[in-house]
Amino acid sequence: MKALREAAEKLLREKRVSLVIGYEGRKGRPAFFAAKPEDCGRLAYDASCRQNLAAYLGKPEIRARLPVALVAPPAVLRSIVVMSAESQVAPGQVLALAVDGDSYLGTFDAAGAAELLRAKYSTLAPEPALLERVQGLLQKSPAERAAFWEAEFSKCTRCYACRAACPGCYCSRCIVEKNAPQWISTAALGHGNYTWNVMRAFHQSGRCTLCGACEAACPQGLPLMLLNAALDREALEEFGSRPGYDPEAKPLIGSWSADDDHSYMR
Amino acid sequence: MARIGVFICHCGENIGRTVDCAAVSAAAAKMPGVVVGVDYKYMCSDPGQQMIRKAIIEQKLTGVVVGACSPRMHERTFRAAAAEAGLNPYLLEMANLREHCSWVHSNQAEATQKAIDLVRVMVAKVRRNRALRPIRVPVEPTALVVGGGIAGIQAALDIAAGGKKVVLVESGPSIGGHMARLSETFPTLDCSQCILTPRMVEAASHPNITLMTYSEVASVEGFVGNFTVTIRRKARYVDPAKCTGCGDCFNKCPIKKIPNEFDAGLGQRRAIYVPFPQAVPNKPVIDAAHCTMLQKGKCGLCAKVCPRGAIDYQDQDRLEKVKVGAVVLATGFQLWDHAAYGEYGGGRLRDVIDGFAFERLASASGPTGGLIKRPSDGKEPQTVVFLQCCGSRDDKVGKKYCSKICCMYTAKHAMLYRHKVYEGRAVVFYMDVRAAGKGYEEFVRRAIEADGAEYVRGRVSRITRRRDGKLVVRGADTLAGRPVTIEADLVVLADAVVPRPGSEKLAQLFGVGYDQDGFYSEAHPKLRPVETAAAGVFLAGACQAPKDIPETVSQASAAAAKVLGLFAKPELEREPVIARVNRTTCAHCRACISACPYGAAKDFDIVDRAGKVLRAVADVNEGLCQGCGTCASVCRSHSVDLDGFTDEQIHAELNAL
Amino acid sequence: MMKTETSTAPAPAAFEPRITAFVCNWCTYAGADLAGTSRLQYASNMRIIKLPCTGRIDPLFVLKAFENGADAVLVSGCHPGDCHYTSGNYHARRRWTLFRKLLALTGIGDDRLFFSWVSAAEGQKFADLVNDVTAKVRKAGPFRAAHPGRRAS
Amino acid sequence: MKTLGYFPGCSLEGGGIELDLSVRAIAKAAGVELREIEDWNCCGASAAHSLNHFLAVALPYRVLALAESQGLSEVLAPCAACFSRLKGTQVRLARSPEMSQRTQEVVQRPYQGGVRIININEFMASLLEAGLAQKLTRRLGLKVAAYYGCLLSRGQDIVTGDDAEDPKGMEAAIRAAGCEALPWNSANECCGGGFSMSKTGSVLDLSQAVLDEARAAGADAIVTGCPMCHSNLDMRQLELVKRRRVPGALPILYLSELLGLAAGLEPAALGLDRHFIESRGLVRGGV
Repeated sequence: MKALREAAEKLLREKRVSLVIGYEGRKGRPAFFAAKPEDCGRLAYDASCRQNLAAYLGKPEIRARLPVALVAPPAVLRSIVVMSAESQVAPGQVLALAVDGDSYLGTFDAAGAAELLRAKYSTLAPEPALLERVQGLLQKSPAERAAFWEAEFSKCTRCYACRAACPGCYCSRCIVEKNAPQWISTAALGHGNYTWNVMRAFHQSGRCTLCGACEAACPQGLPLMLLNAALDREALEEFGSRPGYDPEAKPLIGSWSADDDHSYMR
Repeated sequence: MARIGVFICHCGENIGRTVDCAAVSAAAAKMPGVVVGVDYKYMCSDPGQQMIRKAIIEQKLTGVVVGACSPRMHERTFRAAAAEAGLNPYLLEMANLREHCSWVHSNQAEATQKAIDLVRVMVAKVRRNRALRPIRVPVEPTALVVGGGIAGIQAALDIAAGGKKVVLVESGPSIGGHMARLSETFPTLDCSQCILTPRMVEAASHPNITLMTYSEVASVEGFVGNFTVTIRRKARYVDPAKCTGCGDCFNKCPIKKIPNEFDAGLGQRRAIYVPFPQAVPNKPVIDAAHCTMLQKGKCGLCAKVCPRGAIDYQDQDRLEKVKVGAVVLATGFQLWDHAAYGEYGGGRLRDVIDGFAFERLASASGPTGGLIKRPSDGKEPQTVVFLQCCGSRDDKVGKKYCSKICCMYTAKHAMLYRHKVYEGRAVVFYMDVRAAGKGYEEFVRRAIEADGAEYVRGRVSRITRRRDGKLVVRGADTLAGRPVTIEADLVVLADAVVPRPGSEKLAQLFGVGYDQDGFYSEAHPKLRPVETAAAGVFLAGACQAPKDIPETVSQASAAAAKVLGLFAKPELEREPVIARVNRTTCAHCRACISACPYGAAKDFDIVDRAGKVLRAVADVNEGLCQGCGTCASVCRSHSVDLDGFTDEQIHAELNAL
Repeated sequence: MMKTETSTAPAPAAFEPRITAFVCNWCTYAGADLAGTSRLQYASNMRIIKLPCTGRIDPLFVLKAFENGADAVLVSGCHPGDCHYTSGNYHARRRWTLFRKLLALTGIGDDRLFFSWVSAAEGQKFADLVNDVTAKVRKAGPFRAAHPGRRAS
Repeated sequence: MKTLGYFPGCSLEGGGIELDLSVRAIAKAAGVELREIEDWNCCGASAAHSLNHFLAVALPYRVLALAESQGLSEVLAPCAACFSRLKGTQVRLARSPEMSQRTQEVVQRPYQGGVRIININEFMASLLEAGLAQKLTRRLGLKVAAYYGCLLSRGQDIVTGDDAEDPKGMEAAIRAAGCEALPWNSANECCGGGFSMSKTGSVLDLSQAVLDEARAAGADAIVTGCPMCHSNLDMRQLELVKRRRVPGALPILYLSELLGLAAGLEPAALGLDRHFIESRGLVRGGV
């Protein structure tokens, strides 16, 4: 951690960034914004840091203060790469203080982050346990699956913490806030909750880095990672999609190949 | 406040028989926003249309739904009627009560219920329709023709004759293309140069045609009516303005032994050269790769002898932009390299030549002055074997397709040879003789009956060279069912017709599709054979598929007609079904830019007065947008919408179900 | 593997499914026209929403159809390679491959959501398709009112 | 040490023994173990398929089944005819489930298709890749006519990765031995094949044509991978020499012998002393 703090402090001292976003030593590891070199002493990182700090890059307050640096475990590195592929992060505007477990791996821009990921983390995948739960769910009958999600989604209070926590949700006006027409009912009721949660997941397809921040942020404990993981697998198996490894990547939805599967079509 | 009129057509009995039209109009009349609900025997008839026009005016309708046949049938009709009554035509929608309802259902209750639903959906939609104006794009009435062969020349001449300007771009030093290399042409055996060269001259001298030889398309911007094309003018090292074509330079040039591409390598040229005597423009270029002056700075003879000081060793490639409204691609073809056939000598046997080489041997202006002499020893071949389908109809080594012209030119070759070498023996190996065309079959019969060409149905399995220089040709006569061996002096392979190298790259520049063999794809194989998927880009000649001269010329004229049609109006009018971006909510994720099949969606910088970039967003180019709506559906925040099929309209339709 | 049994116990014979179809203007809509001009008879349960291209179809449209009480949804467009807009259907295909996975996971199976390529020349295919889909959905029964995706009536 | 299944077949125990010797020798030199299929039987070669089509499949099927059951996933059949029969049978079985069903019933052995059959050209190429190339220290410097005949050049899906009309499969190996692979006219012409006894006259004519072409191309030797080609060109050449139908004797080598020589092995160990046409002189300075 010493190395991380020194690196952060150096960046601020050399004015290479105006802000270092990291996690604070306190319980719960809340996000910590270090604007002055001397603040960096309070930075910490360990497994209990569940928040994806890349989500801040979508917020106007932070964009106003670019360039900034982030404390970034692998999943967050991927988020930064995804965001630069989607032109949300201008080259050099965001530096990643790459961390893994308790080791600090160095400071990278988006391109460098991608290289690091390809070299060291080329096979990041959802935890087997998670995939097993997905499989388990698919073993059930459609009716049982519907019932399962009905129970889960009915808990949703539509607080949109999942959205706020997700680096992929950087739209200035989310579809759920569009009211002419209003595709997604904002009432915290069955069909609105269903459509919202399904579309939130779908909008991440080919973009989700499985950081888990959405699920961690959900006050109602909805198993959102089931949806994310299922989509991640499908995207990988069908289209070889591995979001967050190539800052030049074309969006999975928004590109195509003539030999994409359509066995399910008639 | 919406005031919708609903007009239900009985279409005689066609709809009325199964759908209770009165019930439908009555139900429609009760739908929200509907002020008129009527049904009538023939809505498309004059009284029917009059009924609609009258209602629009008297009832001050803000929208109309016609429940009748398929919109593909009469949407234009009814929209025109609405327009006459002063209603924006795009405020009228049709409910398909015939093709999609009365004709496919027999149960009246069901059909009527469905008809009511279909009408309700359209009423819901039309209430959200917005008045649309056709997209108008100004047209630059100048055409670009790429390729100076007979296709390009013909297209250019026809467009020029129509009074429009043409820029004719040719990559070689002279126009004329392959046709200039031919000796005689089938099926009339008239001399190719005699019929071609006058047109070359006309193209060069026509006031409406700007000739750009030794030039290539470097890049393309814009869209139909408004292309900006950058042309690379390759360095000629000879100033055409000063050069008189006197020829002193290439008569003096000491570098003499360069195989002349025009003569299929049989003849030779200098380092400074015109490809052939009748070249247009008849002004030399320096082949930098072979010129010792340009390579090593030694020689400079041509500059010394040039009376006009036209030689310029410092010459550089120049880029030149032209603004054009339409493009004709006429890049032609080349012959497939038969080196891939090891059994035919793998390209190592000098006396195994391709069709163009034979054309040059037979051509009066060719390297042998029209005498048939074989390359290896210059002897007159006493036996010549012609081999059709070399690389065609052979997907194992060559191409799947039939190259179409080989049957005819092989028959011609056999004829020409027999005309020049009376005692000579001409043997033709063929799979089938495909002589479909005016006077073609007769021509082939003539080659066989009058000129004694021996046609052997079968393939050649091997061509080997004997020590005495004879080519031993072994094959099968599948009609006689026995192997044949022929000792030949010369073998002519009818190599497959393939696209020019770089044709794919050019297609990509213009957004034109091409097939697995590299031939350009027409917009529709039957009904739009000269258009391409890229609006304003047309095709002529063998760049689309193997073609003979008559076909090529007809297509070139057809392309010219399309271009002139496009130029007939100062502006293009297009269906206003195009996408629009909500710049305030666009997050610039660029998904739409990646998805757009037409490159219509692009980056756009929002700038302040000082020109400082505040924010980047996506934007749609009206000229390029074809209205598929793919951009709208990849936009997560629905910041892109599609006129005519807006979110609001679709949402309303769904709620009406 | 996913089980493919129906979402509910089979419904009474009286049940008439409501099926919403999203079709492209150039192929499937024209194919439906051809079915008409050929006077091919098929079930009357389907309501067509015409769009320029399958590329225009947002997954939200499908969810909205279900929400509004459709028992099944059909998406149909030009065969691969035939798209009037060259690649709209390719974009759609990729999107549906992912989206159907998500719906399957949340209990909307192959007996609720159908995809097909129907060209302007395939009137017969369209008629057969409608009959087949209708039969399947009849068997599947009403889209369970309790499915979270459907507005509680 | 890599292990490879080995199917000698009848030739390699008789007229083609030099092929057997040289293949085993070069394999040894390259550090590859050849494990002979236990209880192997005749491949059916040239006779079976002209007598009984089913037999022509059943015989090789048994060999394949044996190899599979003995855990041999890759089998080398140096004899071109054996290779053609074994691989050809695999192709037929793959094309027709009925056929494989029936054969299985008759032969009473299962075969899952898990055996890869390779011919001598493929084998030599693989050895060179695996490092034999570095061991070829003796540069032979010969002008060689690579002769494929029919069985090492033809058969759809049987001889793969080469051009049936213009085969090149041996050339890399020939060059690796420090020799020049000449372009010539008869690389895949017929040698007379199995008619050596029954129609000796035609075999003489055909073999002579091949020899003439090789000589015309300036060859010091013909290299082949087929025992039948070898016996026709080697044994029958004696007669042609006797009758003065050919100007002189032209050595006929197996590809494996050529590489063996290049690897510095003793000619006798490769069976060079067993040829009818003296070929030991090919090695610089003789032996």
